[in-house]
Amino acid sequence: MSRIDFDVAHMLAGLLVLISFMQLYQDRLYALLNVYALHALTLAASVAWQAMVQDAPHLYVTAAIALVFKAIIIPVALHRIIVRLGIHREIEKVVGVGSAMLAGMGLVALSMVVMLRVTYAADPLAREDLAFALSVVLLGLLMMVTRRNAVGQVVGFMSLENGLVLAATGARGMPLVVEISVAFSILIAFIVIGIFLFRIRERFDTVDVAALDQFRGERQ
Amino acid sequence: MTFDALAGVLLIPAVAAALLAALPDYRVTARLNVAAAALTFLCALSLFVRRPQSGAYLIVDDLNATFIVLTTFVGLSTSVFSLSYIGHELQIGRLTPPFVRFYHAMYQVLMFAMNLALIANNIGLMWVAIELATLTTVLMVGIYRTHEALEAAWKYFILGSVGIALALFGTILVYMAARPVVGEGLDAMVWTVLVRRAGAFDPALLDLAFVFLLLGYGTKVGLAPLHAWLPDAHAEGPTPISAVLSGLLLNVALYALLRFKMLLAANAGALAPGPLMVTLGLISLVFAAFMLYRRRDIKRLFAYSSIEHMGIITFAFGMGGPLANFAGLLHMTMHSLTKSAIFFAVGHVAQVKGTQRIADMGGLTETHPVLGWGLILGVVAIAGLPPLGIFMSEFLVVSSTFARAPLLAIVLVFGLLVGLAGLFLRLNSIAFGEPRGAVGKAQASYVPMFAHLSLVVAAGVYMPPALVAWFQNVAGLLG
Amino acid sequence: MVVIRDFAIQAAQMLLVLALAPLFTGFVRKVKARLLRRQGPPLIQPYLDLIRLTRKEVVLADTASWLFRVVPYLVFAATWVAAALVPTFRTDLLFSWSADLIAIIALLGSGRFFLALAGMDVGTSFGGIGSSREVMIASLAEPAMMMIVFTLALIVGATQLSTIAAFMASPAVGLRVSLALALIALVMVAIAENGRIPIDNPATHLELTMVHEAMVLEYSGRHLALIELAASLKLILYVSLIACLFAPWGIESAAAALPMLALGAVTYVGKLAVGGFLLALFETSIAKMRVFRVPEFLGVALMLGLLATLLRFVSGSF
Amino acid sequence: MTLTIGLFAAAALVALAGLAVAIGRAPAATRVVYAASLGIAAVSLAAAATHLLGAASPLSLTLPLGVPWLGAHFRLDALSAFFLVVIDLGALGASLFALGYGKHEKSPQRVLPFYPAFLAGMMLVVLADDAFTFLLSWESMSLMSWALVMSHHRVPENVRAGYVYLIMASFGTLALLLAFGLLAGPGGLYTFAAMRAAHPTALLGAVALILALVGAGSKAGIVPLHVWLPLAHPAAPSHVSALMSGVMTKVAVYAFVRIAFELAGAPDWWWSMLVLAAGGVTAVLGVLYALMQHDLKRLLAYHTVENIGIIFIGLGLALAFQTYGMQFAAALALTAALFHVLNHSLFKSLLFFGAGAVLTATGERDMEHLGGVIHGMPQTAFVFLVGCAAISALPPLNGFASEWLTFQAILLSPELPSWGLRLLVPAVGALLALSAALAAACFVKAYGVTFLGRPRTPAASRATETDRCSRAAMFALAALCLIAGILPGLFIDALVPVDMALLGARMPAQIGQQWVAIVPIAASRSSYDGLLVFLFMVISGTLAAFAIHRLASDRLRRAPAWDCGYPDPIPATQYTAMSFAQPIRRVFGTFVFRARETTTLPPPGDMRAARLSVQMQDVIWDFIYAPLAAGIDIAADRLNHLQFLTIRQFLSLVFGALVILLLVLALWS
Repeated sequence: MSRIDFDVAHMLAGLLVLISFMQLYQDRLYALLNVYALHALTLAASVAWQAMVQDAPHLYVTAAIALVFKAIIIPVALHRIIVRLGIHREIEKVVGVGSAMLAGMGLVALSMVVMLRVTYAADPLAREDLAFALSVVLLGLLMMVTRRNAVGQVVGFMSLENGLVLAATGARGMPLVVEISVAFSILIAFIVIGIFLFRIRERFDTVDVAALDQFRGERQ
Repeated sequence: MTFDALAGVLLIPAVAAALLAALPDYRVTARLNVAAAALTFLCALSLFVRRPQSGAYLIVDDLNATFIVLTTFVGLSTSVFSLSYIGHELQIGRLTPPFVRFYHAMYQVLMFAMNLALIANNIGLMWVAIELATLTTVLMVGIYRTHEALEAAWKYFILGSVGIALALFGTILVYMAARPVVGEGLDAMVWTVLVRRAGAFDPALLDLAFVFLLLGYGTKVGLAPLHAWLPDAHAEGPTPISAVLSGLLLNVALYALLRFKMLLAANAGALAPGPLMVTLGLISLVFAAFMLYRRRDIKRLFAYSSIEHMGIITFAFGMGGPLANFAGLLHMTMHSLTKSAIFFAVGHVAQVKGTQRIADMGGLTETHPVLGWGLILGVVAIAGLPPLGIFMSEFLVVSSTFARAPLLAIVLVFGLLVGLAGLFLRLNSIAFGEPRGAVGKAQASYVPMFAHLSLVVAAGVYMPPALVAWFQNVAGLLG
Repeated sequence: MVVIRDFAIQAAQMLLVLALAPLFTGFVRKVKARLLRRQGPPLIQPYLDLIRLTRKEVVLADTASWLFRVVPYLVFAATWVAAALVPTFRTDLLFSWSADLIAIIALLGSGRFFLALAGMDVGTSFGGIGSSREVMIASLAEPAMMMIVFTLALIVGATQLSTIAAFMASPAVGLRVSLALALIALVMVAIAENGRIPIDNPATHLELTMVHEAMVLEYSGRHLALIELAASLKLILYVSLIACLFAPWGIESAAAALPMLALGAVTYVGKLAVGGFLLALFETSIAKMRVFRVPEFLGVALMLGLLATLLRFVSGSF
Repeated sequence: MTLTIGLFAAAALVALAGLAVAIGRAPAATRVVYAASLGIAAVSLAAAATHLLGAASPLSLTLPLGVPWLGAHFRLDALSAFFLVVIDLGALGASLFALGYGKHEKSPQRVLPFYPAFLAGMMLVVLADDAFTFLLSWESMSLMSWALVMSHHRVPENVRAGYVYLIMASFGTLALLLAFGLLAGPGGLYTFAAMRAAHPTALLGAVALILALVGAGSKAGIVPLHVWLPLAHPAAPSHVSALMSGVMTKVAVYAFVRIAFELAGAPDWWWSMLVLAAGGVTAVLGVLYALMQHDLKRLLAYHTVENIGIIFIGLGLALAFQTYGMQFAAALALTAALFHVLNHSLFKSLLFFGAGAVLTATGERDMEHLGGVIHGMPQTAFVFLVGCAAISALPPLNGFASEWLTFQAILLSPELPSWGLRLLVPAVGALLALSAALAAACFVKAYGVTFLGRPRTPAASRATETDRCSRAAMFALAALCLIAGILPGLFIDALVPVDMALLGARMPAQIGQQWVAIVPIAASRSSYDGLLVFLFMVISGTLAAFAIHRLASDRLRRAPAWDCGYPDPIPATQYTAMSFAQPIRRVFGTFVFRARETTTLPPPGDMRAARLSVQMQDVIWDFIYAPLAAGIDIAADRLNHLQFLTIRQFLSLVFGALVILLLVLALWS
């Protein structure tokens, strides 16, 4: 693989991490969605690049999914949900931006340390990619646990999953990548629909998952 | 034309699922469900006789043959149980016919998914199968459409999905580790190949992979602190599903873990997976044991006991060595049989009493002797008292551990004792004392329950040499 | 021939103690009276009492059970057997090996056991008082006695009474601390066991103070006679026990010829006289203590006994 | 052969249990089950006795059961034969008694299936020869007795008793399991044969011994592990109480002997001190607790604790002597302990049967509601009296014989070289003497308040003699108590093979001593002749009676009690169990029970009754078990919050776990 391929892939992956950070300090849902769309876009780009580099055409499918489904459909859908629920103005973070960022830094550092213990035998591209992917995954998780309401968590989950796809595509010649990305898209669709259902069935007055937890068999 | 058992094990459930989704009448579907389960079980049995060649996608070896037979058997008995259970649910209108149809279809899908997960030779395929199983159970847990059911399903869904993601990341890492050695493409995901070449893999990558797999699949196993979904899912879903969850799905997830443990064990440089599993196991054991004391819901109670036992099993496999591994396998089998039997009993009890609140049921041995004593027998078994099978496995685990790592054994024993006390604290108020709650006649099929229990009793006293040789062989494989 | 002779001597011994017992009681009473400047009853008064009692009819409480009527015989038998096993003027009696010191104590214990039961039988409050106080006293006196036995057994290396007596008579035994402690403890136990002042007053029927009398309150006629006899047997038993343990002079061994035996008998009577006088002196010079101070009294005895035993265990020279 | 018979007996009992499940509700079931267990017990008793008396060499047998590659090993040697005899004697008595007593059972189907299984469990424990079979039978025994304790489950305290019992039993089993795990080693050599051959290191053996003391002690009722015993034993039906108290505790003793003398290797000097101290404390505390009871069956249960203490004193002495190679003295002490095992099983069964008979006749276990029962049931009263005399160690009954032997063993101990032992043994001796005396006091109370005096309730006055089978069982046991008391030599000689097997030394043969006396060491040193003492008492008693009735008047007049001139019509004024024990409570209670008496006297002229109230606390429960339970409760409460987190918080748990594991990974190298 030539130097330029490596650099571009590297750059895109790094960009993905950066956008994850951006997601971390968004506190308006709309903004969050937009940033997420950007995240997905970058992913699509990176996947496409990998497809080209590894000349693995099936990866283009994944890229397309990322582009269409994640960068467009999902954000739009969530946007509408937010409008429905009228929760677009609320600040729904658990921890402040600062601490969240610090934690994020720590996580990235951690993933770097862990990954760089991997010997050079695994090819560098994969190695770097994995490091980035791992940090994206961790940041996604961090987001899930620092966001109060379902939309925020879904976004967190989706960026986590973006990290996975990044890793999967980075892994040369890995089979089933497309299937997996499809499977995940379905999963996400489920989640979104789930929120929808709960809302439409008037079961829960808010999709703040804390409210979901009020009905508990053991709290008589 | 040679008959391929593997195809049978996979195709029968798949076809049955499609059929059941199509057929409207519940009487037909329920019986069909049983029939399909029975056929699958027969196919699985035939694996003992003639074992088909394992390919790039499917494999049958000593390890999973046992699991397949166990899974299909419990699947069969559970389907028999659900015959009477679902009937009752229909009568009291807790379920409507369309839901029942959906339920039966999903049941077979679940069977298909679990069998696939067990015989998958490709770690990606295994992952897909387990996720399929998870999603089906999510749908079934929420089937009652009550607040609690939906909440439980949602919790299960979210936590499960995160687990899925982590497991996938682990799988990718394993591929990354394998690729430089095995080369790109499918082979790098074929388990048989992996385990053969694992010695040359990059240990650091393997370590990382195992961490993710442990957490990902550990979520499915229900190890604390990843257990959160398990109690509610058991408590709010239909009881047959609770039985299958506790009896089978947890095992399947653990089976996946074992596969990867063997992978690590084959690599000298990699960190020993033992300590991690031992720690998680002990945490789950002690934590679940303490959680038993405050339970008000009978199904949640036994769900926590499942966590406890998964902890014990994980601990045993973590300790490793022929004795502990044998004990682990035995415990796994016994636990599936016993716990599903207990859930059969609990299901009928809950139906008779019309509630799952322990406070509203009492004096069961007076009002419903068969149910009551059956439940007692089950709890006695699950508490690890003789002469039942779990006693033997606990005997082996504790005694073999104490000679090797006394402190661990002390913690283990402490957990066991606390757990036993918690279980019997609740059992006393359910089975003994003045009768409480409804005393109506139970229209129940006791066959599955007592079939399981008698197997457990038998195993506690006598185990057929063939089975023993089998287990020992597998224990050897696990290293 | 020898056996018959031994039998005869054994029987003689048993009859001797039986005959002497009331006399000894009378003697003690007499001396006490004298010390109090009273005339006092004649020496043979106890015999007269016994005869009178046996003549009288038995008045049995309605609520009394069969046990109540059996107990006097049991108590008498147990005490008499125990008394018969204590060498008075001659060691190695024919049956002396049939029970050692521990067994003798246990025999007396069983006598007390049944007497306490009899006290409970009629179902009166006084009987209850007596029995409960009696067992309380016994529960401390018996261990104390056992400790004394330990001490002796450790010195002599036997619990066999004849052996002990023989050993004590021999020069092998010097003056020992443990022995002194044991003697004091034994005297205290003897006083408690026989219900003498300051533990109990055999001559009172004042309910606050009585122990033994309260137990036998409901007895009358021949039953009472037997119990009285048993009581005086017990008293003489303890005195001769002390005598043969701590003043074994004149106790002859089997080989001794008849005149020597006669001498032994005389010395025995002498010892009894001394013992009786000391007892009377002690009783007149001290006041009865409250029942709930009795445990302390016996506790002291127990401690002394334990101390003696410990000394023995720690070193043979004490 | 004998071993096979024993195993077949156990198997037959298990089968019988299965049958009982089937026919449990049938009217004839009671008779069938108990008659069958009677027969089986008799057969097995014959087998065991022949093996013991014939001093046959050990038999062993392996069945393809249990742990597969191990198989179930069984072995019948002198020790197990002796304990098998004890078990079968108990089973015989209990079954005979139950033939009559069982008729009064309200819900027989809750008793019948478990009774034979319980017997089988006990028999298998003493026959087992590998750790797994042993523990399997051991825990089954506990489980079955638990089921029997729960047979009257509608009484809340029975349920509580069963709960405490089950937990303590499992605790003991786990302790034994650890002990065996240690002795078996990592290789998992679970057969006793392998353990005998292994010769564990000093430390290993010591830990194993402590675990064995804890495990067997919790079943036998060693203080402070005894708490379950006085709850559970009385809760069961009386014939089962008899088995649990008289026999099951002995099985625990067997377990301890087996491990301490055979498997744990050469004893260390402090082992015996541990056992001796435990025994002494147990003996005294047991009897003191018993003195404070007014529930007849609970009182008996506490006396089991006391006697277990006495037995362990004997075992401790045996260990001490063995440590210093004084095999002969060790044999004496061991014989004393084992002889007391037999004796206690005899009279404790007898006493529980009596209590059961009273319970069925009056429906009362509380002595404060009894009294005067002797009039209604003279025969029961008589045998119960024999039992009381025996357990109070009064000559010429068996209890005295074994305690006398124990004293003789104590008197041998000054020859011990160890200073610690020299100081400890006399103290233990004092405790033993104290417990004996207190036991007598306690049984004066038990018998006097229950059988004597005036009936305190109508129920007590209506008591009538119990059925024939029950009486037969009680008289048989009473006869055995007397025989063992007047002919102890026979039993001591029967124990010789056990001594030889465990210590390689023996006591001198007792048969052939003049007048069947027992002479543990030398005639000049100490000897005891129960027969002669008995004859003496009979003769002198009859002599006295004869003389009196010859010479004196035998006129007799019935009249109201005199009672110092204050005859009182109300039975309530009699001494009660509590008031009887009051002086002793004054002496010991203050520091053992923290007993506090508060008297409230109304001012003069006020007609209100004065009242005296006594608060006592069970120190051991309050200072050991209550805090433990509280701790578990608090932990459960704290952890229970984890059930009520939000999904997000659960996610953060997962996240935290992941980060921690990654950190571990990062810091690994």
